[in-house]
Amino acid sequence: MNSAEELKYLLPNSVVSVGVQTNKPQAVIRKEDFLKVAEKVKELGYDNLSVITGVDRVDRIEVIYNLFSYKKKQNLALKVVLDHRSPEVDSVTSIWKVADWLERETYDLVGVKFNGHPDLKRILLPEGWIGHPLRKDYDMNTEQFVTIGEDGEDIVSPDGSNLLRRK
Amino acid sequence: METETLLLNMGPVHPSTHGVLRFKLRMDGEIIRDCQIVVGYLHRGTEKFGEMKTYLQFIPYTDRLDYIAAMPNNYAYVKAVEELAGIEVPQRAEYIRVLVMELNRVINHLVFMGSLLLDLGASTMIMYGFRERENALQLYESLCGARMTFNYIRPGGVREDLPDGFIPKLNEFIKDMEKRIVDYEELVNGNEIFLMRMKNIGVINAEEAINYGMTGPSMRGSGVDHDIRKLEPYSIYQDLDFKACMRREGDSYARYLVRVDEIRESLHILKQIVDKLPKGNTINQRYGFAPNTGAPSAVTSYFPRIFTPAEGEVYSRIEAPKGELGFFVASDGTTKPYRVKIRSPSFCNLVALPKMVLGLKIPDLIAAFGTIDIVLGDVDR
Amino acid sequence: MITNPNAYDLIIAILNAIGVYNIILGFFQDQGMEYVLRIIIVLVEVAVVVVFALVTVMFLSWLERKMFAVVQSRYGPMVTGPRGLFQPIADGIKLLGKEDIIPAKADRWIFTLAPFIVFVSVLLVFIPLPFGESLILSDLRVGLLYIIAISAITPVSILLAGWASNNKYSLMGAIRAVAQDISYTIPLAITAIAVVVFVGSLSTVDIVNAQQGYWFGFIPKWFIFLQPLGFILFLIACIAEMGRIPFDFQESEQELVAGFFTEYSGMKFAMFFLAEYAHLFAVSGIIVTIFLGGWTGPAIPLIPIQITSLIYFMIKTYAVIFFAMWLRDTVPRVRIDQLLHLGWKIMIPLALLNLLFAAFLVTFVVTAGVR
Amino acid sequence: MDPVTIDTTKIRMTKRKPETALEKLEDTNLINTLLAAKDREGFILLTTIDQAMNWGRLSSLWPVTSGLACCAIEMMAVSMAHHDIARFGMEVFRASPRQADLMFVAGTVTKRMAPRVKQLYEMMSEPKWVISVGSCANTGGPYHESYCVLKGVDNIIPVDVYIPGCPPRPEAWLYGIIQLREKIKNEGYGAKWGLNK
Amino acid sequence: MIGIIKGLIVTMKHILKIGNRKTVTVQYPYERMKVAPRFRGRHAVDEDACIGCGICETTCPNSTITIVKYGTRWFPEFNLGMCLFCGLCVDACPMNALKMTGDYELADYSRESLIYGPERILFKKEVSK
Repeated sequence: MNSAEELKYLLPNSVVSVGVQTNKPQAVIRKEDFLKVAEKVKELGYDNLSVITGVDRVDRIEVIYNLFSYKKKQNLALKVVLDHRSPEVDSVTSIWKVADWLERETYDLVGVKFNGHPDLKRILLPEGWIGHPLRKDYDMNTEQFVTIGEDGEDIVSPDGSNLLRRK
Repeated sequence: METETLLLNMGPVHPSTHGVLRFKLRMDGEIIRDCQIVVGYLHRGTEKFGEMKTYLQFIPYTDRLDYIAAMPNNYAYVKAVEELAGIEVPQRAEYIRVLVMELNRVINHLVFMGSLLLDLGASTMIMYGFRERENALQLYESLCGARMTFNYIRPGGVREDLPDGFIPKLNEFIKDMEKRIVDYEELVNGNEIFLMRMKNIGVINAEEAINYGMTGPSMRGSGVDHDIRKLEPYSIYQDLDFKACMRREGDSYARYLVRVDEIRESLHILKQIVDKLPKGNTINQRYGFAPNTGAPSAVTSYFPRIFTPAEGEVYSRIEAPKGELGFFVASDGTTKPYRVKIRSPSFCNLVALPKMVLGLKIPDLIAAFGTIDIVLGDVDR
Repeated sequence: MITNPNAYDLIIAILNAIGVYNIILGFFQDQGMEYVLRIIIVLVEVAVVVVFALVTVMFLSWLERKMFAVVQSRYGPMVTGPRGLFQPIADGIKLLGKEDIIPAKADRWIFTLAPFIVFVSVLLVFIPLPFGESLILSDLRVGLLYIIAISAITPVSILLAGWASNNKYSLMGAIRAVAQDISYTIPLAITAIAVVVFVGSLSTVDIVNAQQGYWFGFIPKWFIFLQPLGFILFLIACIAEMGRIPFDFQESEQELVAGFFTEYSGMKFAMFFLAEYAHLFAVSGIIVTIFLGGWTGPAIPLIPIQITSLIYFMIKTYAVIFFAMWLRDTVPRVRIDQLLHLGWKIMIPLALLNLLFAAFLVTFVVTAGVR
Repeated sequence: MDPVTIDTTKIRMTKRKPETALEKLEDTNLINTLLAAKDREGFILLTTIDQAMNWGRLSSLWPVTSGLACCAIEMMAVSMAHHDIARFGMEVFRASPRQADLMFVAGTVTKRMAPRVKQLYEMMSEPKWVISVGSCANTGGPYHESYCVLKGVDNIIPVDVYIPGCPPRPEAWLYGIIQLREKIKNEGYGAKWGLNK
Repeated sequence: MIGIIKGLIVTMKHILKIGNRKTVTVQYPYERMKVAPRFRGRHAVDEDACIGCGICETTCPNSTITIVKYGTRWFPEFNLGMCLFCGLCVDACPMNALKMTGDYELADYSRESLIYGPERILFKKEVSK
């Protein structure tokens, strides 16, 4: 029995299906129960959250959590399928501290909202950037420029006249 | 006594931020009361390029993530693609891959030692580190034609075989390095001022280190004996004799020592590879992408123009010099990946920094930050 | 009381030797303006010292860069002039032509004044510094006290510079510099007093004269042998006073960008730059004077003692400078609180102990007939 | 590594237009810089002073410590033992832009970094020069299709010399510096301030 | 104190150049390092072999290459200000016409001069008889 099947056995209602992510077991979780499952998974010894990936599948958004247990030396991938229009899922910051930045990054680039995150704001792009670049419908042709405001924070505007040099 | 706190903004252009990182510090005199890290000044949208370029065209972009040690980036991506498409790799190619990656680990740790000591104010070590690095870079240049951005590892093997005279030069380098490490240790390790600056600074215990997502040498400095090369041996690591270097103290000095040990360990691995290096192909002929050698008789076989792995997702990770480097690649059966996500070690290691430095002073922040060993290209991608 | 001969006397002696002094003196006496001659001679002395300081600073900056390069397996300046010897001149020319920026919110007057105060205060240290037998601008009877007092001006001007810049890094650099200087002036003074206990005079010339001769015929009577602990303390305190690695907090580049002169550009920055190297030379000279026998050394026949003494002084001073540069190339920087800890909790008690030891030596041994 | 030494005695004081890197370097030494005074318009004494000033400037270019990305590592390599930028008197990396004369834009200038690079440039005191290093700074390079990368640093600040490469070899870097020296040599005093064009 | 003295000894060994601690600087441009034969510098196109097929153009990750008309034939033009120097175009060339030389002295005063048209990159292969 691999780790995903074990999870299915323990939480039969929350785990929608069990599959594989190439060579790692993967469990698809109901998004309402995600926080509960995450706590259970932590109890099972999955102490390392490797990465959170958000994938825009056009009709839905998938968030994939790759976990690893240093105690059991086992891999586990959790997948949550979210609505494309308003993707929201519970934050796991309270369980794995590293999720803080990983969730912010997913929010920044894919636009997944994490409920319960202490400080959910953009991390790689400046605050006020329009659109989430890793969505498939992101318009690559719109130019956005950044200037520095009075307080040293970034201001995003489509007008770059006070930044660009007149040639 | 009531004192006013001072808001200090370090960066993004500051000598000791290793690039463009910004600390927002709230200071009580010299003591840090609050530390916020602002990243993203080097965000170049590499993950978007993963979707826009073909599998082959994306390889040069991976070079520019962790630009101090680019070879593991190459390899991690290629490994993900290989797992996705089920490509077999000839044995010689695997040996060469491990060889170049371990050499890169040596380079990375040399740069780490140098820049750490530079942050502490001693500028001689960085010169020595870069002096040896230059010798290694010459090896790389003769191997793949570039010094830092290699673009060398391909799905199914490596771009070119080792050039003539590579192995003797490598042996010379290893021999030279072993002598030089003694110099470094005498110059740095015992130095009382260095010890004063490093011991009991930026302490983080094992449990916290794991919870904060630290990996690689930074984590092994806290007494966690985990190395992906040992846990999930990839390539030929199960055939090699090496140990995961580990220290228990969890402070800056332990993290520093782990890296010094790793240089030794990498040299040990390099020596084994030189002994064991098998003969044969360096690329899987079916997927082969042998370069033009200029000779008219050279057999050129091409990477299939329409290289389409089956639909699927893969997360594959390796032990890069800075920690766990993973590539999540999702394919939808076309010539370009559907989604590429990079799990970069620097990004995750940086999360733990504010935890380490609260209540310490600015010089300690710089010392602790130096021992985490990040590269901004890797953080911001 | 007999005053020791100084450079003024030397110039008059030289003029006498050539045989022109009486003619010149007569000329000025005819006009009834004897004091003008005195002023002219003093101005000549000052000019010589200032030119000497500038040339030394240029040479030292070149030497430091070369030295740095040699330690690090490279060449250092090579292209500008033979072996890069014209490099400091090029730097000077360039800094002369740089734009002089005064930040909008800076305190304009203090910002401009601070570099001049630093530079002048460093030059003032040269006054009681004995370069050789009678090669001294003025043999102040309180020479050592004067040196310590004058060096205490530097932190004030650094504080002015840091405060006036209206920059957080400058201010922190300035505060650090002041804290550092205060905590190191005290052990510096106490160790110097230990030497004064032996000599019985604050005059630098007397201190050098007390170190002439040999014990047992071959050990020179330098105070470093009577006061090894004192020498080490004094050396550490001096390096801290100069603000060089491992104690360069005022400008610690990796922490505070450029410390108190972050906002300075052009010639004002050059003043700080000059002051730094002039200070290095002056302080090394003081160490040599107090502990390493000053200009004393075996006499060489046929060469006047003024010249040999100057050579001995230079050799010793450059040895100390070499050590300071060598140390700079090797060690990292300590932390500011560790520095203060070292200053207050270790060096001051040791300095007091050293003073006690000196007093003991003077009372029971030296008076018993060793000297 | 066995360096190939070139005989330098023959090339000194050549009259023809310098072409190789060595000739260009020789062309900017003290004597040749001062000799260029007679080729310039104006009173010979003033042009000589001008040229002396130019010599000072081209011999003592202090770069500002600002690395952005990959090229910054090569910038470190240039200043290290094997290539040793100090031979040109340029190892004095100033952390404070006020005291620097030269800015290497070494790496990708992202949209978020662009106003800071511009600010850094404006903080530097005149006369100042900019060398754009690597494909990213020249045109956006690998990332010129990206949503958050500026397409060439010359969109925001004037650039004097462009060095192609990704990242350029240290020698290419030094060649760029020699090109800049050549440019400064032929500048009139105050040309940067627009006094005499 | 002992640690510092050990460090001082190491630096003194470098000052005195004891052991294999000699000066390593290569004084470009007075002396040059040997460039590896595989070094990826400026491109060069074999005039006789190139057929102007445009495969290099499609292989290039970031549109450095455009095919332009030069004389009567079509050749690639390289915008080196944009080039990654990754070498994928060389690998892809079906005629072996493209190669990368060891020329790295490319710095120039304007962005336009970094566009290397056929007039600067064409070379004729010497026919060995």
